Amino acid sequence: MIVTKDLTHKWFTLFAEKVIQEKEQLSEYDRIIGDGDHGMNMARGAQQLITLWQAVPPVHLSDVFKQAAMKWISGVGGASGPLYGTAFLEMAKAVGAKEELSNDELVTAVKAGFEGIKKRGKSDIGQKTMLDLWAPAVQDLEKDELTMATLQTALTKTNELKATKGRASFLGDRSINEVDPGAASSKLFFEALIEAGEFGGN
Amino acid sequence: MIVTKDLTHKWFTLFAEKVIQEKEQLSEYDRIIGDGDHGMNMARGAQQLITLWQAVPPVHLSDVFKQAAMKWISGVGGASGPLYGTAFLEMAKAVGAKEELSNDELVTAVKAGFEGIKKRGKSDIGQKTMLDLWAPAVQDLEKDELTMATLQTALTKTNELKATKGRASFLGDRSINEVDPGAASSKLFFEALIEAGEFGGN
Amino acid sequence: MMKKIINQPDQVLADMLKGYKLVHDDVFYLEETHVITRSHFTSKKVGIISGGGSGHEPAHAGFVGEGMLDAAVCGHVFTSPTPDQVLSAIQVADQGAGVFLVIKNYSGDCMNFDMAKELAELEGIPVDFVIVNDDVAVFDSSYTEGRRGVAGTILVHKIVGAAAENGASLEEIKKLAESVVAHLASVGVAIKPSIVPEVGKPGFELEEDEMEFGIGIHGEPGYSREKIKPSREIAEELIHKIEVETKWTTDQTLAVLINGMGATPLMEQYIFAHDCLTILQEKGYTVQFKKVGNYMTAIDMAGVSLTLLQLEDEKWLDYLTQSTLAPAW
Amino acid sequence: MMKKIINQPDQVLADMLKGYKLVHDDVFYLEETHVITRSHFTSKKVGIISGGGSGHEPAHAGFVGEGMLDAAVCGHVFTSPTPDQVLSAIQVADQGAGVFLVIKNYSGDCMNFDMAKELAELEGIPVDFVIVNDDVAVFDSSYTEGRRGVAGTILVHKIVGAAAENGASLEEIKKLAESVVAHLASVGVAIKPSIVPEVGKPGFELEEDEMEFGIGIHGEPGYSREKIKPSREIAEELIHKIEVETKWTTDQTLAVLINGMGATPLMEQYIFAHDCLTILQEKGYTVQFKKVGNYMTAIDMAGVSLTLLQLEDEKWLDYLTQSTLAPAW
Ligand SMILES: Nc1ncnc2c1ncn2[C@@H]1O[C@H](COP(=O)(O)OP(=O)(O)O)[C@@H](O)[C@H]1O
Ligand SMILES: Nc1ncnc2c1ncn2[C@@H]1O[C@H](COP(=O)(O)OP(=O)(O)O)[C@@H](O)[C@H]1O
Ligand SMILES: [Mg+2]
Ligand SMILES: [Mg+2]
Ligand SMILES: [Mg+2]
Ligand SMILES: [Mg+2]
Repeated sequence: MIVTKDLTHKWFTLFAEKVIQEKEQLSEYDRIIGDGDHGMNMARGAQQLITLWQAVPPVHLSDVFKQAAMKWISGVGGASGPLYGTAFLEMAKAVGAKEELSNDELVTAVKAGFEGIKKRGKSDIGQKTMLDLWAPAVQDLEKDELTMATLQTALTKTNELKATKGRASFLGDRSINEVDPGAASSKLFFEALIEAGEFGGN
Repeated sequence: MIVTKDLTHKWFTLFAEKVIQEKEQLSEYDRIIGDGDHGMNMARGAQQLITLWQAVPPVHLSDVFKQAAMKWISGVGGASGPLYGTAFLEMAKAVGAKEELSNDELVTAVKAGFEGIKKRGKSDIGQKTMLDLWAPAVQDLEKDELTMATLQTALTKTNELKATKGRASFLGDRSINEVDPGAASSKLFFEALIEAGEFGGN
Repeated sequence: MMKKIINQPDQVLADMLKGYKLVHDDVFYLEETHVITRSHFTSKKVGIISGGGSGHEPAHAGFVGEGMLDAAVCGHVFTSPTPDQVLSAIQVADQGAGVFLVIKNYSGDCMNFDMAKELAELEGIPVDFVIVNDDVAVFDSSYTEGRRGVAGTILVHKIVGAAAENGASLEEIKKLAESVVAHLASVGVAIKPSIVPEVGKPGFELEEDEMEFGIGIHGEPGYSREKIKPSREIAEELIHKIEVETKWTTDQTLAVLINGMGATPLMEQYIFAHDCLTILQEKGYTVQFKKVGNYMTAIDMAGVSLTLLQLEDEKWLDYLTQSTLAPAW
Repeated sequence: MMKKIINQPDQVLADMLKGYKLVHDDVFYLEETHVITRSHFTSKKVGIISGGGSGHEPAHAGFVGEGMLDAAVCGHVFTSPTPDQVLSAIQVADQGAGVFLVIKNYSGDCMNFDMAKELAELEGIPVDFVIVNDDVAVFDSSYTEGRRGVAGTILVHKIVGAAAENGASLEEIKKLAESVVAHLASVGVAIKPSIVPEVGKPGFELEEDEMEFGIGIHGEPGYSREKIKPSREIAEELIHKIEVETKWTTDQTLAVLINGMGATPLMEQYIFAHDCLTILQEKGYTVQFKKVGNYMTAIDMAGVSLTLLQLEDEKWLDYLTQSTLAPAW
């Protein structure tokens, strides 16, 4: 798979659309183990990104990541704003001036995003956060095995964890078997990549 | 019927006991067309009177009225405190130094109480207040026809009125067919008289 | 079921006032008569007293302090205090220049305060009073008790309190208070009823999607029950109601008090304030004084009230803005 | 169903702050970034900024004013503001002596304020901060986010606000704030959950006879759910919890803040205050400062929180009692 600006643009557009569509569901997950705003937060960033791109589409590949980063950092707030924002910013940095990415380069960029979340969130895998969706997604992407099914498996495994980071950590054991909203929105992010990849050429 | 101090003491004691027993019901009537405190208010005065008389029973006939007046005026508050208190005070004044009352003298005293309420409340019959119970009770007493049945009739007629005085007046037409709490407690007052009269000699 | 942070329901009054005294070092609490007074009085000043049933916190104890009240007489919940209670406040508040009573127009309050006035006069204390009847929700006619006294009472406290502090005589205060009351109008709305602790259930019921315009601060019925509306429409209706009832023209200069009923978060109060102030401005009124918060509540009722005062006299604005030590102002 | 006096649920933040600005003439409202600032700054003073998600009114905008905050950054309901929002507050509050951020310990707040700090430093503005984590309900370990910041934050605002007004340097304020936070403990209880306007249903459910100890100000779960208890027992439990978690001895001198959660009537707050202050006295503590009211709410949650601050340094009491123009203090 060659990752072009168009594919990336499509990826993030699909992601934004999915977030808006799943807004209520994401907030409902968050209502159960957090404070009920994850869908609203993510949809704010998503809507701003769509609005921006309707007016001025991204020109360069790195613009996609950079503009998404800016919208999440300055338009979202909460925990998810800086986390996604940092991930996208690190991805933009990893991409640099390139206008096309090989599969390996894509993996490198996504890994950079993953590391960005860890650093910003002072967190790691196993804490029932978005990281527990990103980590297996990166691995599957590396092995070219990323599918809707493997994403679902990753989410299911995350559900089984006990939260030790973010608001859900206050629930302790009661967080077990609940869906982490950030993991659920991250699943949408990688689903969008798969969908964009299929249509955009492989 | 010769009204002695003992009979009067019994009358007011029975009244106080009835009020305490019917406290919840009186408040419930008031909750529907007022502010829900009539039972509590009346019971406060009643309890204080019983407590006083357990320690020091009344000596003279007029003490009964005077002491009840003081308890209602200084212990009850709301609208019913000054109204009952004034009624009892006017009755004490009408009785003066007498130690026994003929039926006519009793009627004169109760009428004085009734006039006291009217003056204090700037109110009159037909406004769905305690006055609409007192007025027919005074008449029946005059004709020696005061019975549990005539009291019930008086209350039923009061229920049919529209309130134009007191808190219930704010309900307008919605007050029709509801029980006026002050009329209900006044019914207890005259019931107590009947009961005290039967037992205390006739 | 009733859910409250209390101990014995019949002890709420004493428990609350003992708490008030523990928190505020500069008041006295007369336990016998449930009166809260200043601990230091301004000498030769007319004493200003307010009171009534409890359940309207911070009214009235929270307004005791230099520049406002000298004493607050606290009845049981939603029950007027007795003449004895009021008298004990009068005795303490009298500093030789007489005492002025701010009474809300409820038959119980009027009768009990009036009896107290008679008793005080027998003791040689000059007493005068005003009856506040700002609630335009009530049709003012001989067929009702007349308009109720609600949140506008707080503005009366402030204005007469400041005037008294500045040395006004009992007669001057009486005139001032009556003029303020004549230019005062309030109306409220409830979205959830209140529960009197000793009663244990709501004073009235509202459906999940209903609100009631014109509700009283003891849950007295209002003039219209409707489906819940946006804040802006509620503001329009309340302003409209006041305009219809007062027949004021829009060239007025106003003081505006937006009052929370007890369980309404400040978020909603400020949203509602935004709508009220915007509409008043659009209509051409000049607003020179504004205040938002819980001042005259109805225990745990959810809702708001709007009070408008025509600033007839320039001094009124000075009195409203003059400093006070009352903690709840 | 949700019953609120609002307009569009997604517009509550802007509507509320526009209302705040209309009511309070002495603030600016930066509409773009939802920041409320003083309209007049004390020159060369360290700027004090607080903020976080909205829904905690009067926190934080109500504490903007001489003697407390210079600016409040208001996020969406229960959502931390973004770095841009915080940065705009920093830029306005900087009077040449640097800016100090009071941050409540939530991952979102910490990350967003930290990013803003980095951005401000790039612009040459010295920025320091304190993270308030007074909620002892949370087990403080590496397995959680650590203790949350709750009502004690208001005391931090007051103390550092007064110190800044008195000319303390950024470094001194940092030291002061950290020391205050180290001597601060709070814990809350809820009897009714709150409803975020955009969510439209309660963040958690409580049975008709249940209460939850240790609840967070966004409805985060507490440490124990029990049948509703009398105020006195609630007070005993909260004091006990603080004692267990802090291991303070009873020879302390304390400041006490009793905070209503938004829908709790003042009547209950004063009853609860009476119980808390009585128990503290019985145990031998000396209480030198007391405050009761709605300061750090959770929209329309019913409940209270208790905050105790050890008055380690005499100056802290002066700072607490020094006058301020912030309307909500
Ligand atoms: N420190 C962290 N590291 C990684 N992910 C985190 C961290 N804190 C929170 N998250 C993620 O953020 C999600 C919550 O986002 P959101 O609801 O938008 O923010 P908030 O918790 O501030 O309301 C969680 O479901 C979790 O996946
Ligand atoms: N002006 C009045 N004249 C005669 N009776 C009155 C008047 N006002 C009220 N009442 C009576 O008082 C009763 C209410 O008493 P209560 O509930 O104790 O006082 P409140 O109305 O102050 O709560 C009414 O049911 C009515 O019978
Ligand atoms: Mg959230
Ligand atoms: Mg009543
Ligand atoms: Mg009453
Ligand atoms: Mg949030």
